[in-house]
Amino acid sequence: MDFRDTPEEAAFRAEVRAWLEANGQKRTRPDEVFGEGLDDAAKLAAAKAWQAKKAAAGYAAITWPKAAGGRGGTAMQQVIYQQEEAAYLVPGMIFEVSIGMGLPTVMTWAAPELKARFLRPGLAGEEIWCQLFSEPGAGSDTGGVRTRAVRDGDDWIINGQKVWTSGAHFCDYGILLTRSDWDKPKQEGLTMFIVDMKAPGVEVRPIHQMSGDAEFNEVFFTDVRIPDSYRLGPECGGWKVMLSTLMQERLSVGGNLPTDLHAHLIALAQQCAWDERPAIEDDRVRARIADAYLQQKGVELVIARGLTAISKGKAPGPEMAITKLVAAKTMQDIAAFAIELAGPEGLLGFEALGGDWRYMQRLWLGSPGARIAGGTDEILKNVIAERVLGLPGEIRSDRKVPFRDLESA
Amino acid sequence: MDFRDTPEEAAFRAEVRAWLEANGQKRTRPDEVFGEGLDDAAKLAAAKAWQAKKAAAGYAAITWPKAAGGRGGTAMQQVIYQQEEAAYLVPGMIFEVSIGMGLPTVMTWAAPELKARFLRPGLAGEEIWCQLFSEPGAGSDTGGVRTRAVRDGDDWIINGQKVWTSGAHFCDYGILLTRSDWDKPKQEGLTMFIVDMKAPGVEVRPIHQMSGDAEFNEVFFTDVRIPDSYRLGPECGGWKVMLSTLMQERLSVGGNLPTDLHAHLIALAQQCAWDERPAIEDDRVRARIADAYLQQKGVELVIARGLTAISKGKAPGPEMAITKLVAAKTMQDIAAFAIELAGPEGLLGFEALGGDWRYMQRLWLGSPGARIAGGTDEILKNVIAERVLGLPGEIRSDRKVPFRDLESA
Amino acid sequence: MNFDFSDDQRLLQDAVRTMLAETSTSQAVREVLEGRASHAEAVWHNLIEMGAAAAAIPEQYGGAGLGYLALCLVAEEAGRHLAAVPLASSFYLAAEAIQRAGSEAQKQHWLPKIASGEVVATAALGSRERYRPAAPLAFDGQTLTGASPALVDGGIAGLAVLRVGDDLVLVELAGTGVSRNPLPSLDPTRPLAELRFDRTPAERLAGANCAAVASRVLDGAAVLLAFEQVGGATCILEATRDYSLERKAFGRQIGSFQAMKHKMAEIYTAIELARVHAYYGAWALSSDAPELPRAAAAARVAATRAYTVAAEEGIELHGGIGFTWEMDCHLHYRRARHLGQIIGSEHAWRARLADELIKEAA
Amino acid sequence: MNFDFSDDQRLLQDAVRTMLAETSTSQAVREVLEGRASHAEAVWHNLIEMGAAAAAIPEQYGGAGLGYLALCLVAEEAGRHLAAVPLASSFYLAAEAIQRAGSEAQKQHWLPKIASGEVVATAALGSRERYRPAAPLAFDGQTLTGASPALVDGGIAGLAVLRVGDDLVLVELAGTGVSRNPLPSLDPTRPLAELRFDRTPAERLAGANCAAVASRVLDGAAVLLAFEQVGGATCILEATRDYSLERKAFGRQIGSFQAMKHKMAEIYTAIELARVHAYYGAWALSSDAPELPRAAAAARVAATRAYTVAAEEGIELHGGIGFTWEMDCHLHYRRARHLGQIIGSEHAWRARLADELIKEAA
Repeated sequence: MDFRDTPEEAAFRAEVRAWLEANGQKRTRPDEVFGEGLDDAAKLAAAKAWQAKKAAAGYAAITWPKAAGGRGGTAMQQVIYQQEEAAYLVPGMIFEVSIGMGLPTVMTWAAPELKARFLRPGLAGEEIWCQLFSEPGAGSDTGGVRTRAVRDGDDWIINGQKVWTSGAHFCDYGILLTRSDWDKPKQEGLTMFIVDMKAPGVEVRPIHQMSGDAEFNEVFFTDVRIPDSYRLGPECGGWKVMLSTLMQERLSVGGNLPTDLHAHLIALAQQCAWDERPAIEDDRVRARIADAYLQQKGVELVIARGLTAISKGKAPGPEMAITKLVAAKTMQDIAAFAIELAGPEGLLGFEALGGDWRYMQRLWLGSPGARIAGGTDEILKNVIAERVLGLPGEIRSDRKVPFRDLESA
Repeated sequence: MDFRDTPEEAAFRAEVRAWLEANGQKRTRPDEVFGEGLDDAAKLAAAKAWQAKKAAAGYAAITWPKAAGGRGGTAMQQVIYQQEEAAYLVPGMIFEVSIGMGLPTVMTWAAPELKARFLRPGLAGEEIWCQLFSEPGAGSDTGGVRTRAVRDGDDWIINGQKVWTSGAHFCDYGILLTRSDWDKPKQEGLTMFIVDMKAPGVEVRPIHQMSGDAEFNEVFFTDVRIPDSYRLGPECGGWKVMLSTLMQERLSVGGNLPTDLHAHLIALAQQCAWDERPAIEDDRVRARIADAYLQQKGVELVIARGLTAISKGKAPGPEMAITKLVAAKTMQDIAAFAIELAGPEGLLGFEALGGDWRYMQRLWLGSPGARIAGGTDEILKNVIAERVLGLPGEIRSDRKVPFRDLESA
Repeated sequence: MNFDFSDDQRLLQDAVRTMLAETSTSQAVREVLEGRASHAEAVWHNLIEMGAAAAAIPEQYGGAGLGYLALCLVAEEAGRHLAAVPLASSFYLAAEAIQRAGSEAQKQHWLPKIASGEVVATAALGSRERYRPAAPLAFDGQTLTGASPALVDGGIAGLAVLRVGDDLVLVELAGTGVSRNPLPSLDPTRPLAELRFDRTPAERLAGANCAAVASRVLDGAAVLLAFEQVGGATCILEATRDYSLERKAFGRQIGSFQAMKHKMAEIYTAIELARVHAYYGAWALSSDAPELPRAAAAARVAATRAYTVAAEEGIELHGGIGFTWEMDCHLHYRRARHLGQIIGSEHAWRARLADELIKEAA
Repeated sequence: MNFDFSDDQRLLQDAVRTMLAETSTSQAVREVLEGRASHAEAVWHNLIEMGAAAAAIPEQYGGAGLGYLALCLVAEEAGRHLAAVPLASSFYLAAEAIQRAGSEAQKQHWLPKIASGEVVATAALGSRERYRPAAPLAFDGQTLTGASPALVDGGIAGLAVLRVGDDLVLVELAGTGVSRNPLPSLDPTRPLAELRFDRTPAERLAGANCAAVASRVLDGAAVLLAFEQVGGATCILEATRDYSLERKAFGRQIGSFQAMKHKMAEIYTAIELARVHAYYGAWALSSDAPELPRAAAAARVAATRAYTVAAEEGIELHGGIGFTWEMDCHLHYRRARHLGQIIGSEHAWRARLADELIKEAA
């Protein structure tokens, strides 16, 4: 048992660290984000510039084969890069879907000329990808998509609506899951495509979240034409293509809980008074500080176990689902408690309080989304129950029936 | 809104109180129980004597019609009697099934001559009744009983096994749910009988609980003969008969949480030291005392709402299920916390600690059973979800199939 | 035993509910949320006109004289419909403080104005928890100087009752030297403002023992807010149940999944415990029972928990749509926090409950 | 990054598991539960013979010299199989105290005897919580007089390490003036006894700063006990899962009901969090890292929670049969409580964790 790097890992880490120091910009506040103060266009330009630099240095896709523009490195190197990059102001989210879902799907399923066309500009950040799976009537149950693809000569005509598409408003291409055959059962009539997000008939509308942000979009397709050459995988093979896409995502080690929640809670408890004593002296507050540490450090250590698997060349298992399950609810509970620390004054927006509060209030407003996006608590518990503990799946009545005969269709 | 009795209620309460003072024995310790120090036979004799006295005074079945040996009183009078009796050392449990389930079922379904035969001695405590529904393979799912009843002339021959029968070892008669037709679906092939517990072929074996007590039994039936005249309701009408029996039980206002948990917790916290300070000064301990009060008082107040319904001549609804759900888990949590108060010394059996500990340790050992008997937490949540909130029932695959074709049969 | 409200009280509740269903719509609440209004004016107008807001103010002071039980049910409906109005500031807090500590002249002067809606009032009566050092508010017996804590409805109030040391001070906000500083709020449907005073004329509330009065008023407010919380929690539970019956996934209503059913059963259980504690608090408040401090603290803790759980899990059970700006789930998420902290957090009140229980046991 | 045990360590664990599956049967545990044996003799014999019990005692003192990581995995198996043996008393506590505070002569004399099983030892090193006034135990430098606190395995121990004021005192229990008073235990598989001394010869452990040594030993014990707790919790979760796949109701495996599935998922989650904290504690213990106090406290709290939840809900998910004497569920229910309190409750350790975190943040 050893938390330290192997000599090879340490060498790579040193290399990464040096490159980041020379090229990146370190975070100065815990809640500082990339591109603060820039307008959307300037932020996007800065992000693309960073991604180009990263790709040129060979860090954009560390585990990909060199032929595909990657580094041919190990998963552990990928993890090390991410760990080091975490201290820097980088536009992580913007390219996450490109690198983690869109391009790998192209790499696996597209014809050679399309790979040649898309991989390099995607890696370099010149083109950005989104993922178009969820629909208003098909969230957790992705098999229920109803966006219609109808063959028309060498093209397909697409009509329908997608939802929860991150970054659709600035993306260039997307991977799109459609229903091409309504007479097959649910998961068997689906086909996947590459879609040009600037094509005629594609309309993107932002979804405003309760936090006021708009990271997600609805995307409407009206008679959008896609050439058959942009099909990914066989006709009606979309379910399998989608699973391969999601599998890519699963290889990344989950859980994005801040690791210093308890430290923030300590800092805030030192600023508040309960019954004329510093709140930090209250036994209840101390117990909550301990609990915050227990949860967040626990998630960190579960991830360390996943990294150990990666380091040994294995894939982390479905038990990694507990990281998000625990992290999201912990964020909600601790943020709420932090706000409670200040009593009635905790209801003030952070602008009226010290800067430390901004962090907790953002977590508080963001945590309901964090508990849902990427799998609700309920879906994650199903994953643990069925895939880790081997308990039976739910009784399904919708598996064998032609999709058009389903009540919900 | 008024917690006080109406003048009529107050008058009845005064009458009950006077009678109890003249005839009963008040509890002197919170955990004192009826018949301490007596052997089983002497305790049973004392219990029967008390019941006879109570019946003679007209308190054994207050709501029953006078013709059936009752008082023809109101449900609220029944409640008032119970409230007043609660301070006395009475053998409540021993006759609970007789009065609450066995005899009402006889009253509803038996022929007049059987009513004449059974009601008076049952009320007077001369004969005691038990209930034989659950089986090893049919607990929450009572419809799955497999005890076999086969017609033989004017008799029925019974073979099978029951379980969780309270008091079977001292009971004289029981109401017995059997399967008389295996070709009908689950709930449609059942028939209910009166069974003589002293009949040849009835064997009772105690079940030892984790607390060391043995309140329940297994009961084995081997070629036990029951005359057809002892049948309750029609052949294959057993499910309906059983529902009518359980409905009786539901009319009693549930929840048997002690109402002074928090006071015990306060007393114990005053005896313990945490970090060299009295535990009662610790903010965490104080928070748990408040929580204990919140739960137990909440249950008490939910019951008060049920009583309000009764007082207005209505029946309390399925929402009363929350009383047991909350009460049982609260007992477990508070008892565990009380034991923790004393740190390592809390692991001593109560005999080595002060008498106050006996109460909490008994609750701690009894609470797992309390969470299960009479409906597990899970069953109660189903009741709330389906019968209060109107959510759909579980998907059932076992409803329409002949019982003999079910996999579990 | 009659642990329920009377038919008359229920009739008033129905009338208020019908009115609020029509006027305190999502759109009306969002006018305030998005800063286009300081409060929901039509709702406020109607609550005043119906005599609902002033239910607990005696008739001789211009109120409806219906008592606290009636006001509790008004509060439940206000909570259910997310009413964006100064009901708590004016009626649970300021009017109560004046009624309990004001001289006859103070009552005669101010209560009718509050009851008729002519003046919106607000109050800061102290709390066990605080963040910033206590505001340096000074009262010299005649004038007030300094800054108040953040006050709900401070932006529209014409009158404030402020705790200054051991005094409760009444200050008219149209007076000289008053300035208002609007402050951002986690629940923008209930806007906050700080008031600054520079030798502003003010007067002491006449009654003795202001600490005890403040504590008594806060107990009453805890009960009334518990009804708002129970109302809000019930609203989001019902919305969640309805959505779960409508929405399908995996070929079923999502409300048929046992995980959803049991979570809703747990929310229901939390709400019902809160409801009965609120009822008990209502009884203690209306009958001026010695149990009030204990009953009020219990109602506040139970109701704060219930609304918090209902709001958090209500969003969760809605899935993706639950955290959009368009759905009302987040209005409850914010309101639950607002109501749960505005007179001190559940922790402060749980401590108060423990204090009472331990005192009683001694 | 290698946050896992080595293959060699896993081999030892497998061997111990195989041995315990054969010898630490339900029947063997029940011999102790029902008072027919003071401990499971065959289990104890084998743990000693395999060098498993003495894994962390250096070879020069008669141990196996395999280190703490090995002992952690032995502990996990002991917990899983409810081993009714003086492993914690002798090896996590007494031997550790002697190893860390004993003189060379004391170590040479006692550690081989403990390692070989010739002597069972026990210890009382102090706790943050107590019920009765501290036992009036007096040590005059040569002899001990008075009563010990309740000691696990006090009935069979030949040696005890007792905290007396600022000293750690070593006392041979075959000495003059020793009497034993067996005490009832909530977990009768781990019997308790009080020791009474009347001018019994005793000696001080030689090391300086006994308070620090006691604290260090308790940290180590917290980690080792966390492995026992994780082992026990895993055992009951697996038993519950297996039962839920076997048992049918309403025409289905009960393990197919989502309420059961999600409860098991929650138990699993609690156990896995406890497991990784225990691993981290093992790393800190084995590498003598400065993080030990924090890691040990975290492991103890997480593992106590996990075993408590697993034991409580394990019974619940079994339904009626779960609370019978015949099923082993209640053995875990009792053992969970025993392990969770024997070196102080989760509350004491949570406070310790907070102390450490706040100290670090300063």
